[in-house]
Amino acid sequence: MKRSSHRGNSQPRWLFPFVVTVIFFLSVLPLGRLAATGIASALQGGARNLLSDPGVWQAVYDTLSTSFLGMVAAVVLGGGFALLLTLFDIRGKAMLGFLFMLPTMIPPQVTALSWIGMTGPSSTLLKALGLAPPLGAPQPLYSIGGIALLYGVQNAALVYLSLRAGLLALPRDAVEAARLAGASSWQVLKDIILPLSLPGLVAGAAIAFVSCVGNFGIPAILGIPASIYTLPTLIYSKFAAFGPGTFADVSLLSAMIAILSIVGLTVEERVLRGRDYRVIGLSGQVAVFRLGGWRWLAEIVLWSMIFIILVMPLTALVASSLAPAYGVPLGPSTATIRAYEEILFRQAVTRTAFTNSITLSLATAFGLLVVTVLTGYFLVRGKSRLAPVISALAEIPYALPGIVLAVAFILLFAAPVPVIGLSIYGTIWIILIAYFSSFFAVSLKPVVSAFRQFDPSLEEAARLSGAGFGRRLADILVPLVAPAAGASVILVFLIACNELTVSALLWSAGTQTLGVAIYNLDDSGSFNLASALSVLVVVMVVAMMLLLELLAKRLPKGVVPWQS
Amino acid sequence: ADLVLYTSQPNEDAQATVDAFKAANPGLDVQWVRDGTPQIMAKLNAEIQAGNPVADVLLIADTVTLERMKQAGQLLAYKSPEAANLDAALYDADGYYYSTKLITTGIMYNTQAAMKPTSWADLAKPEAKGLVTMPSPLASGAALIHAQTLAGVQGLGWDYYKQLKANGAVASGGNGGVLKAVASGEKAYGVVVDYMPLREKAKGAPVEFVFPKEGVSAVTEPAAILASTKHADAAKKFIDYLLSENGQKVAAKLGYIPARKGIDLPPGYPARDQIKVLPVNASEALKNSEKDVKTFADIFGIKG
Amino acid sequence: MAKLILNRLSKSFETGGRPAVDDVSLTVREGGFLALLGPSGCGKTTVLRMIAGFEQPTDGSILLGERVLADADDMVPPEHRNMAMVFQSYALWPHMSVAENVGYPLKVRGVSGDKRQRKVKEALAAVRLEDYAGRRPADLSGGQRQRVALARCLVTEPDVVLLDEPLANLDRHLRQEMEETFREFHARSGATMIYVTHDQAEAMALATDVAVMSEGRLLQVGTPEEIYARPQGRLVGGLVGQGAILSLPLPAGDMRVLDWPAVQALLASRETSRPAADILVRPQDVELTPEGVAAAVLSVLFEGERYVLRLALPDGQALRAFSRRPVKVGDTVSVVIHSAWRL
Amino acid sequence: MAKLILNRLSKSFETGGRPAVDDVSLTVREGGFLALLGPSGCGKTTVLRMIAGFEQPTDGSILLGERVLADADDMVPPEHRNMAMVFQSYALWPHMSVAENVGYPLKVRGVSGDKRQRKVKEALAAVRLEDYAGRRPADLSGGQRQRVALARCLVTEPDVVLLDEPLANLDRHLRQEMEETFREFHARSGATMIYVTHDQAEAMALATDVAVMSEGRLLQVGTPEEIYARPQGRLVGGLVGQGAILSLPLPAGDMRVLDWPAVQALLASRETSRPAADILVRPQDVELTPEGVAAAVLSVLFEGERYVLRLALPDGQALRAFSRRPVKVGDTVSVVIHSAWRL
Ligand SMILES: Nc1ncnc2c1ncn2[C@@H]1O[C@H](COP(=O)(O)OP(=O)(O)OP(=O)(O)O)[C@@H](O)[C@H]1O
Ligand SMILES: Nc1ncnc2c1ncn2[C@@H]1O[C@H](COP(=O)(O)OP(=O)(O)OP(=O)(O)O)[C@@H](O)[C@H]1O
Ligand SMILES: [Mg+2]
Ligand SMILES: [Mg+2]
Repeated sequence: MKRSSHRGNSQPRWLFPFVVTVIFFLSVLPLGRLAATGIASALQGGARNLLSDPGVWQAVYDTLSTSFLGMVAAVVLGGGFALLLTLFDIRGKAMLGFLFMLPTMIPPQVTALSWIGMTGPSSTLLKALGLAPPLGAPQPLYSIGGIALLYGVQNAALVYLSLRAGLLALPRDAVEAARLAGASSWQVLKDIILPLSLPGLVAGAAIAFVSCVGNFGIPAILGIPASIYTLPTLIYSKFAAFGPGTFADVSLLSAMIAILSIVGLTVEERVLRGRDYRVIGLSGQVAVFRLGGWRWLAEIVLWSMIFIILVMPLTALVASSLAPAYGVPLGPSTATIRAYEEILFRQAVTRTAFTNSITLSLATAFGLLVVTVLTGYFLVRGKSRLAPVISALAEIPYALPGIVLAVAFILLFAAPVPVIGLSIYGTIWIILIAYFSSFFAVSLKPVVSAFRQFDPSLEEAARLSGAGFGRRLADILVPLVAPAAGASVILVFLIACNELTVSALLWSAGTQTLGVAIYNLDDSGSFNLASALSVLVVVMVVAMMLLLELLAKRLPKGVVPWQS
Repeated sequence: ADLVLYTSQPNEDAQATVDAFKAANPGLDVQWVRDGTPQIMAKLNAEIQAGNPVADVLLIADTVTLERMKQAGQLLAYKSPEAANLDAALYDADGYYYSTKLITTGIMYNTQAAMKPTSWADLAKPEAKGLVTMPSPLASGAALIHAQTLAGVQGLGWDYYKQLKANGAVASGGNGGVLKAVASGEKAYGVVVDYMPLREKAKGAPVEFVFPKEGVSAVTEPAAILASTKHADAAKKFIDYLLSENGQKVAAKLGYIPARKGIDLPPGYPARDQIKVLPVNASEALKNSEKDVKTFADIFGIKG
Repeated sequence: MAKLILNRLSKSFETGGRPAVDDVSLTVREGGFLALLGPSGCGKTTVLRMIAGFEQPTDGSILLGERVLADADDMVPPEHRNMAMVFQSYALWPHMSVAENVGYPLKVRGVSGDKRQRKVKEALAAVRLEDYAGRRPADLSGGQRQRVALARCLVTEPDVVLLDEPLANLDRHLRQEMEETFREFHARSGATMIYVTHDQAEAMALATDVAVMSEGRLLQVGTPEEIYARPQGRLVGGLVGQGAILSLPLPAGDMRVLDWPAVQALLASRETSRPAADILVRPQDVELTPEGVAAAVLSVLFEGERYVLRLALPDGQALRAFSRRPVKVGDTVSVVIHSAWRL
Repeated sequence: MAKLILNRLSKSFETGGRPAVDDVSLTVREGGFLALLGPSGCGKTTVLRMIAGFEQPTDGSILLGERVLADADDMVPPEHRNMAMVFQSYALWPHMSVAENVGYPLKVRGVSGDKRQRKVKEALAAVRLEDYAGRRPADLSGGQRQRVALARCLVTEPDVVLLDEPLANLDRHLRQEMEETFREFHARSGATMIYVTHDQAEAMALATDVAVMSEGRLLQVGTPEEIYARPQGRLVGGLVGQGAILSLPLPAGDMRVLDWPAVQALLASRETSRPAADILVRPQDVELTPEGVAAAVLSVLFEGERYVLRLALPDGQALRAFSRRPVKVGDTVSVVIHSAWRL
């Protein structure tokens, strides 16, 4: 390997050791530690014969089916938005794109609850229409389909951002050539646009799939009432009844999740293999199709989607933050802003949580960007035989439920780090490292797919100009993968801001995150406080996105995902 | 910190408890971590695995978990002088854990519901078909104890649960979910711990809570000291304080039934002697817990 | 098929001040072969892109026969125009093999199976790329990519063929073959062809009509012979042929073709009162013979077939000439201008 | 600076059977100007890419003076070679403006402020793009993009300049200007230049040495005059100049330049026993005069300056000739071959 760095290979000598070190610390070490404990506890505690339990296999099946359907839903929703907003002459693109990002910000359990509320007997909407089902009517969302649907809503932004970055790299003349060849819009889409932006689409789909595999909030609320268990909810119930065999069981279940996500990754590799996506020559302009008479219809569909996936849950959230107690009908006489007063002025935890979450999310998003640009470059340019292994290792932590990853990090860091003797347990650093590990895949995917579409001669020209690796990175590579880099930063930020299950186990006094604060409030029955805090989080994110909007002119083209 | 507390009490309650303790013992720096029982146990066990448990005192919902830890040698025995004021059933004879309050499980219903239940048996009636929800023993310690308790009652037993299942009852999640489901009208009846609907009702939610006439099950939110503690003295003080008159008044003020005799019940509860608490044996319960969970899960078709 | 009419066509981009195409009116007769000549950046590609339907004119209209293809408000989408184009940037699809690239227009038209394979094979054979059918465009050389683009353009039976510098990256042999291919294709299909090139010899050799543009405006349209022999104005004169333009006193009468005696008279005259005229002198009309006027050799370039000389007349004006023998820079030679053209 | 040595250089790609570059040995003397000629796909770009350091040779080595730049095991990375290149595909950075593109090599070298601005301005002026400094490459025409690439290449003081068909998309006027720019740059900087082109006239006019490649192999290296006047072998003969190659009986003796009597004798001889030789006849050596041999006119192409005729000798062999006057296809003309070259 050392030789290859001399070999006119464009990567510097330190890149390979760097990538290996990163992967070692963010993935191999925690996973290995978890496996070690699992094996040890299986040996002494006499692991129950987990694998012979048909319930486990049912859970594997349900995990696969919900995740697959959820991925399909996310691809349809996110892919549809990305295509329509990037390639067609839709009006109000910026607004639509902006709003489409927001549902990722609403915690999955909130989304789930608001959907249940919307479709249930107390739905104000349905009541107004006279369609409200009778008290106790079966809830259609308590099903595989319901789980998948909400997975789709939750993860659509992942697909949207990833595909959008791919579409922006599309050379305009390739589309024009196809149209002139006589291809209808549909054929152009099928034969040219989708194949060429396939890396972005597949990356988005894969990350959505992996995200569904590891999701806990949605199946916990929608699955358990219908006796549908996915591997993460199963793991949670193992933790609830903590026994001697728990670590062994959890390791085994985690290994199954890891296998599922590797299966997903292998499918992705298969799809992308043996093809060429390197854009030849210049891209820098995106083709725009005219929708003509269809434009109205498309706009109506887009706005109704926004209404369903954003406005309705958000309204439910705001409503419950204004209600004095759960189930009290909301009206001008009952509405109260007491919850906001409480959150803003009395709860000390609010400020801590905001500070922590914003710091953690920003640090993770930008810190990971540095790591993933280097890793992505290595994976695409390196032609290393280790590349598939490294991609798989990067992927697994994100697929594991947060609680498992957190346990792995506690196992690693509860005792002071050997040699240095430093203890990071209980500090914010352990959460940061765990975030790096968990969101590595989210950050990596869009960047890797952008590198796949990169015309190598652009980098060559920079090398010949005398630019060393660092220089090229800053001046050429990063600006050219800017849409993907922007997607990566924004996705990680949004997800980390909301994150609950990793930090739930890792926080301690003073290091609460927003997710933890909201969960704790909610879990202890202060639903209106939890809702109020969630609303404030959404408001904060909107404010930050607006700030980004102001900066947009100074940023490379395409970074801000709702700008075209 | 001088003392680290791991608890599954609600946030505000944990804060109030710790604040009151600190007021009584100025100069002691107490840190507390609050999370659901599964999370707290996962965290604690991972720490024990890594050889460095951080917690000194544990204050969690059910005795069963503590009984298991006692048997694993993870707890420290301490004979608290305050124990004399507690019913003998409410603490471990060897001093490994002490109950701090009683949290009973009864029935809540939405005020729109047609039938007003008064007994457990009412939930199996046709009027309640498809309208009952309850927490799952897989997610809630209290729910497990509740199931084990009812299973041992003459005339109810596991058959009662089979009737409930046949009547379309669902079991899922924790008590919070039940509360929401009933308060929002998604379900009409719920099996739930007492303080939640009582608090919500006080805030104006359209719910009622009843103590069924057969009696209620109770968890006792016990506290225990970890064997690995480096702050045994402070921990002992904490246990003493929880059981002391002042400590118990705090619990009552928060809306719980205090464990200590002679303290008034919080408003909204009937008199103490009107609440019939059904008995349960912790070590028996522990021995059977896996079997019982499985029985319950089989009846309700829950996997795992 | 019908004639292609550009009617006062204009196009301005958001960036950049002067319009890229400015009030161009032009008719290409049915089955015509028009070469579009002009300096870099004059708007040739933009005209083609408007004809193909990729850019909307900001003013004017494009008609194919009676059918309005585009005006400032409305346009027929490219996929309904039945045209084919070789893009200056080739616009190959990197995810398809060479054969798939070439076969795509057929696929879209529903041609399938054997027939498609046969046609693709023929097209690849015509551009000498039979052996490369399975390659990806990224693994081809520049000229090979251009040839794939060519094959893709000629594989169907389009009504209008747009060629944007289609031979720029090919060597002379291939160019000649490809020119032959165009000629055959044109004769066989009867398609209207518009050919953008910077190579005048190519333009003259292929086209039935030549249009010369500069800075977005159309300067002159005519047959190759006419454009070459009778260029209108300084710009066209400078663009077509390698001629030098001399500024000499306006010759008497309205004679435009000047022979040696006439030129000699003008060169000799010292009348500064007469207004100056632009006189185009092409190098092949300049002969190095002892009985001419003296000129200093400024530079000598070997071009294989001959040497190209840059000469300075006594009054400093530059002239270009060919010579079969090398001449030394700085020498003085004597030249005769057999023919010149008043612009 | 020092001489650039290619030593038995070879390169095979994973795809495709025959090596793209096959055992090429070549020395470009210090400050030399080498033109690389050859048909499309013969390996020219690959040679440049190896010199620049983008491709590793599969065999052989590249030396700059004493320093080994690359062999099959090791190579100096491009950023340490101080070379500059115009890419066949331009490789402009779409996210930078024209001025930023051009200024980037300076920026990397730490040139900043006024000095950089001035140099960028000069470079842009040299390619006539002063007014386009603020544009994005995507908003330029093809030729303008090529000129940006040129300006970027010439803005620094590289040791070696690699030009891959740098003028392919420019019109004749600009080409002449740019050729002049190259010549000046070469004289001023003393850089070693390697120039890939398909245009022989350009190659001959610019270079001090010409190398001809075909199918990955080097066929001949020499001064332009030598390559033109004394091509070695059928391949070079066919590539350089527009000559036709006749197959005639081997002339007696080892004479290589044949005059009309000699050619006439060969044409007339019917001896099939003598082995055949390849005789190169260039069109400018074919004169249409009544006293020659008869030839049928196969095709006539107008090229502006003159007509290019394809003729068939009585035995069917093809010949090319120029004519200032149009000739009708199918006519029989009589030609004299003033000079020919035995390959
Ligand atoms: N990346 C690659 N993989 C495989 N084969 C390649 C690759 N690049 C070039 N080739 C092949 O190598 C041969 C030489 O290519 P090269 O680009 O050097 O040709 P060239 O002389 O520059 O041609 P042109 O004048 O058409 O640009 C060609 O046959 C080409 O198909
Ligand atoms: N997308 C664009 N935005 C702004 N200006 C443009 C755009 N495309 C082209 N131009 C400008 O319009 C003018 C005409 O461009 P066009 O591409 O038609 O030139 P061209 O005649 O094809 O030149 P070349 O021979 O160099 O290819 C140029 O000055 C160019 O800079
Ligand atoms: Mg152009
Ligand atoms: Mg090339």
